[in-house]
Amino acid sequence: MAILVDETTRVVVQGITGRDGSFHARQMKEYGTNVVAGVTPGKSGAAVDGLNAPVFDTVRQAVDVAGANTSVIYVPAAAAADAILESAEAGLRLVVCITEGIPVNDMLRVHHALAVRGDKNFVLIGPNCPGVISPGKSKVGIMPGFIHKPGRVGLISRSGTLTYEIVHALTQAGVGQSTCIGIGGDPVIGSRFTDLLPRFESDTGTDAVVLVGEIGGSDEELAAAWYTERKRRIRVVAFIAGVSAPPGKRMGHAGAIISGGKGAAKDKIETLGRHGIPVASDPAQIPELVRRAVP
Amino acid sequence: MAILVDETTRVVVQGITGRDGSFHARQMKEYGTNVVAGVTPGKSGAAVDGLNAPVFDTVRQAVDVAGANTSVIYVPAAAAADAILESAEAGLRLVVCITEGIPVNDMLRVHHALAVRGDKNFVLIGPNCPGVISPGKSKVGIMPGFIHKPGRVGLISRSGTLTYEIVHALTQAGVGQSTCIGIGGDPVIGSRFTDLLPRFESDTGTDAVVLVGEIGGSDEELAAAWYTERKRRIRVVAFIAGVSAPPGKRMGHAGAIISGGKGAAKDKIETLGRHGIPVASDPAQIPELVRRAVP
Amino acid sequence: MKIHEYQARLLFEEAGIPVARAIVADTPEAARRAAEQIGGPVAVKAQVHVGGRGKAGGVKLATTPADAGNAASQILGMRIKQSVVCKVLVMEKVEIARELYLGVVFDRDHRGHSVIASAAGGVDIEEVSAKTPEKILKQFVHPLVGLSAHQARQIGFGLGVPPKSALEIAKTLLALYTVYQRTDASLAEINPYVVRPDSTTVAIDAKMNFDDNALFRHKSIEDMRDMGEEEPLEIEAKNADLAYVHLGGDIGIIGNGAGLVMTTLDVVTAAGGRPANFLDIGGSSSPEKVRRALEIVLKEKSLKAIFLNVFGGITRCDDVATGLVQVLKAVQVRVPIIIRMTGTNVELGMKILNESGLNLKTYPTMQEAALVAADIARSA
Amino acid sequence: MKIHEYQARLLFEEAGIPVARAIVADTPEAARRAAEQIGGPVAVKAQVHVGGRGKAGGVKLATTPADAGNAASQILGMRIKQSVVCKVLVMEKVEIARELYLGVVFDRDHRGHSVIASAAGGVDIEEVSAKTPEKILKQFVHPLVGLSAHQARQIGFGLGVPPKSALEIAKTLLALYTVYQRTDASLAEINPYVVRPDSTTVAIDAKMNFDDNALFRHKSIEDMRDMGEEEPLEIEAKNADLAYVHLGGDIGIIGNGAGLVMTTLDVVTAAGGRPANFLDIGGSSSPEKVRRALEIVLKEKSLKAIFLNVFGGITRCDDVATGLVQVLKAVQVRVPIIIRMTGTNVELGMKILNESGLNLKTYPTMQEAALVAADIARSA
Repeated sequence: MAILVDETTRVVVQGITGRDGSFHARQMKEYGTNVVAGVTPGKSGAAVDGLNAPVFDTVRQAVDVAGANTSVIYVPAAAAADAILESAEAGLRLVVCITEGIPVNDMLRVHHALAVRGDKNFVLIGPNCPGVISPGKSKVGIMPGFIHKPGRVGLISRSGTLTYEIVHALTQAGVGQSTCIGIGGDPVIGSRFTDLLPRFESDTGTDAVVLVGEIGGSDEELAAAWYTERKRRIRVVAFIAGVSAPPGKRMGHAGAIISGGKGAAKDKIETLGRHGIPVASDPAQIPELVRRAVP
Repeated sequence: MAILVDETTRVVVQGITGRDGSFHARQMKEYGTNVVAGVTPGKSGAAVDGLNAPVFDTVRQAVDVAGANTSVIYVPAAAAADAILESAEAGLRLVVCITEGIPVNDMLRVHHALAVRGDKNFVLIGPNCPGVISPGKSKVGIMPGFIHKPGRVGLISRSGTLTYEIVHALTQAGVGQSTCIGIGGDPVIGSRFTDLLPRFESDTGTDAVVLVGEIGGSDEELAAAWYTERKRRIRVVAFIAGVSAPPGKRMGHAGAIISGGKGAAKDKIETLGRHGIPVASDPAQIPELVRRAVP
Repeated sequence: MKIHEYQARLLFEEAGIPVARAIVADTPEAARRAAEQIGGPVAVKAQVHVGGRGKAGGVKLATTPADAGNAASQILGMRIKQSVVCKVLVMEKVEIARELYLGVVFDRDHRGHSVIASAAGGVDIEEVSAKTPEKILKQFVHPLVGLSAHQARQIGFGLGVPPKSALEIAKTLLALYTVYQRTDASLAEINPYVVRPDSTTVAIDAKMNFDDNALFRHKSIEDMRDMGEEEPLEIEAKNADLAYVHLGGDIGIIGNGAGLVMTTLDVVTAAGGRPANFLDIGGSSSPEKVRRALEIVLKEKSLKAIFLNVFGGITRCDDVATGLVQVLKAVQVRVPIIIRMTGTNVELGMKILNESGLNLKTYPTMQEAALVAADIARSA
Repeated sequence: MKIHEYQARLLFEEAGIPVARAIVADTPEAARRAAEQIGGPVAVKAQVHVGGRGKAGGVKLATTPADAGNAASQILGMRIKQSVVCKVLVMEKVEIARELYLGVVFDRDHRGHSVIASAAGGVDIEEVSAKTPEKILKQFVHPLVGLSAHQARQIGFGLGVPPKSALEIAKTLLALYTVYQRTDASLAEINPYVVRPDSTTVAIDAKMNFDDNALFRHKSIEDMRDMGEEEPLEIEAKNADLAYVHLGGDIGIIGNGAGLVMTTLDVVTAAGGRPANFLDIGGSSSPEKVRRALEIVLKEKSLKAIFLNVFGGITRCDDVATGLVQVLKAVQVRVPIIIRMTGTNVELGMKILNESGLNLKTYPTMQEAALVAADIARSA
């Protein structure tokens, strides 16, 4: 079992004719993902090396003609917010936005435009994230597929490459994953820890979830509150990046900034601990914490 | 019985220090309405001739200090849309906006801002309307109170003075009213026929409702559809103004314009008739139609 | 409020929409020079607010500057429906591969706006909508969210034009919506919007209407008003803050509230009378407003009677009576005035009328008064 | 991105916010002339991005133009935290009845913006918020709806100032939100905003921060960037589209992805090493980017080792290896490079490193590599 993506996932790649879009479309296809179409406005009919998926001008065409049900976005930052809304309007249920550097106001518009649409079944992952993978089933994103291994541990991460680090550690320790989701580190993201934890809670194929947080915001605190709000079936363990980060400096991610005394790593670690969520002091510890949580 | 306003209605008058605001505040008070406060930003503490209601800078204060639960708005067109939102934010359940000449875009902002707030119990009547009266109980608006008479017929009207004409005719024929509502003739209004008909349907004090429509839009058609959607307890009769109006010309009300072949009086009359709603050819016929509908 | 093509064109150009080269001219000589400056064949187009100028001979093609001057001399001064042509727009001849319709309109039913396009441009959009609705592409615009680029592309790529044109059209639609929104317009329209043989695109017409209630915040738009295009009495009424529509009959109608005045027209018409006008003195009416209303109606040339129908709400009957008495004492009124008045302060109003020393007759109901008015007009 | 008070002041003034009269000066003589032009007593204020300039002696009052010149000569060239003062703002002395705080900030938790005000202005708002939260007034702004006039009045009338001042404050807040929104700002702040004894109001400070990701659409804001205020290596990195933060230790850190680099810092710190910097080469990294990253880190003066930590995702290990080999062949690198690389195209990357002829050592885990790096730095 898995959440968000599986064998039924049919992917349209927005920005498929770009360098990153075409590369990762091929990577996804190689992993076994059903890449059914690509979209680049004005380039319909174009051929993309190594792919036989048709290219369309609009996502609507990719849905109507190729039966896409999921989108992954590699378009430049200035056009990415619009690409998200395009996929939502075209009726897709899941949109994974890889693009980084989207202005905050653009994402606020997306967030509230989606709220106005009011489709509760629509899920946005990202932006500025590595995407979603259900190992052995489907990979929608940019993570290196070979580090994953099918299994019963879920993962939700605000970080990109750090996620791979932790997945790699899990796999090497023989701990497989149900679904791994990079939710992105931007200040305004589509899905937060608390939007996804209930899905894992309902997924009988998942026993435990690893949360990978970082400095900034209060999503980790909200996740901790969710965990103890009532009795949960799944176990949760965590890692928080940025313990040694100086306050006030922006560390790459727009979200990774500590300001006004809020969002420091040590506060997050303390809160998680208080709610019974073990926190690793080093990514390499995660497999051990998972083993202890789900013996 | 009545809908929207009754003896529990506690009115704050927005724009109370203006010529129309102060005049109609006194008229309402004379009718017996609980006028508990006024608001004019920057004029808190001002005295208004003939009223002992305190004047505040904000509606919030009128709610907190004077216990207002309903607002009536007489502020100039450029500030009226904001006044509506102020009352909604202050927690009022009913706002009656008398002001005419509000730009369409301002009302679109109000409409969608209210939708974003999502308070299903909030009711806006108007703008550009005479207001709401439950005869003998409470008058929130500018209609001449003395033409009304308590009774069991409701009235919803897009017109202003035409409403008085019809109420006058009802009263002279001995037909009293439960609640009379002028919803206004602008293209974007807070409550339409179909928003208010269900309230009358649930009000055991109302047996029949008079709809007073006019050219433009398709609210009358929607009301007709509502009427036959299922079996209704209340009877409905109607009058439509503008049979002799030439197309394309704006007749005072922003809404009273026929364009693109839509919204002509004869089409509305035809549709209402088809749904079993008798339509008077002259306002003076209305009392007779009501008598026939509710023998 | 409406503006001319040459004015809308400027707004479109400022917004970044590609428009055909054109120069406005108000004399044949200016038109000739304009054609010279543009070079090559041109179209000379009458600048009037009413539609159907093409069929009326208000658009002529000219191959030389001299031709353009001749065309302008034929068009200038021409009457198209109620408008007299005072200006022409001299426009480069554009090579046409496809003619499209692009527009943004207020969408009352959806409480927002709609962007509309059609592959059948150059003809009346309402006709297209009625006959071949499948040719109309539409995107609803939520007022708080605005038009999204993907919606504009959805239309661009839906028109069956080359990709380059589709992307240009999408850009034009975004600009069109921006100028529509920024100016509180109720309509912004380009018909036709042309795809050239090389797939570039260009607007060769421009139309905008505006929300009268919002003009107070758009001084530069308000300044574009062409008084020559409006009924003089309607202008005078607007200046007095009155809603006036000239209708052409012989019974002057004054009332308060659009619905009441409309119904008065209906009742007078049903009684066999012919209303000269629609005049709504509005909600909050001062004596001054009533006085101006009467003065304006008295200017209707074929006037035989005036029907004053007032039901007092926010309008106070004493104000109406005061204004009425003022004007009747100041001006010699040549036609009978039929009065029907009731509502707020009616006793005060009646008292003012009775004590005025003017022999003013009042009637209790609209129907009675309408019959009297129709009778007087018929027998006058 | 941050800008100076004198720059934010201009944006506020354009937006219609009343600001105190002031002239910017970069020499004592210019400051003297500015004071002369303003007339009367003035404040001479250091223009630096860092806070706390008052306590550091960066603000001086002057009663005569000569005094102002002297004050400027003391302030110009002064170092306040890491900033050197290059400009002062000479500002009229404003009579103060009340000092308020007004601000607009991005509100992450509510996914919108917040307008904040406090009756206790002139002091650090975070201190007020911590000690006397009841003194903070706040209105949430829905991004699609915008700030409403009534919300601004709610704050204005909540501050306990005269009605005239309250209405002026409301107007200022609306203008402040407009300029904040229009420029994609993340902060717009006036501290203090002053109520004069006659109840008129005026801004005597101005602060704005902007969303770096949105600067591409605000050229005029981008042009306000003061390179003198930024770490030179951070500027160089930004130009190469890299995220760089100078930290001051001796182990250069390069990695891909903010979380991974942050964790690398954490792991190196835990291993007893001191990171010289944070350098994220980002997602889609070309060989050129890796080359630039290495060049920048090599400019860190106290550098004793470089730790390159790459986990390939959208970043491809072959690209990283290619960049690395390029720079190592072109430049004499004076410190050891500790490499840890895995993920997308790792075999290809390793092959490039091995076939480069450069003796490059790689480690399988972050922890191992960090220990080696810390060790080298310690013993160097």
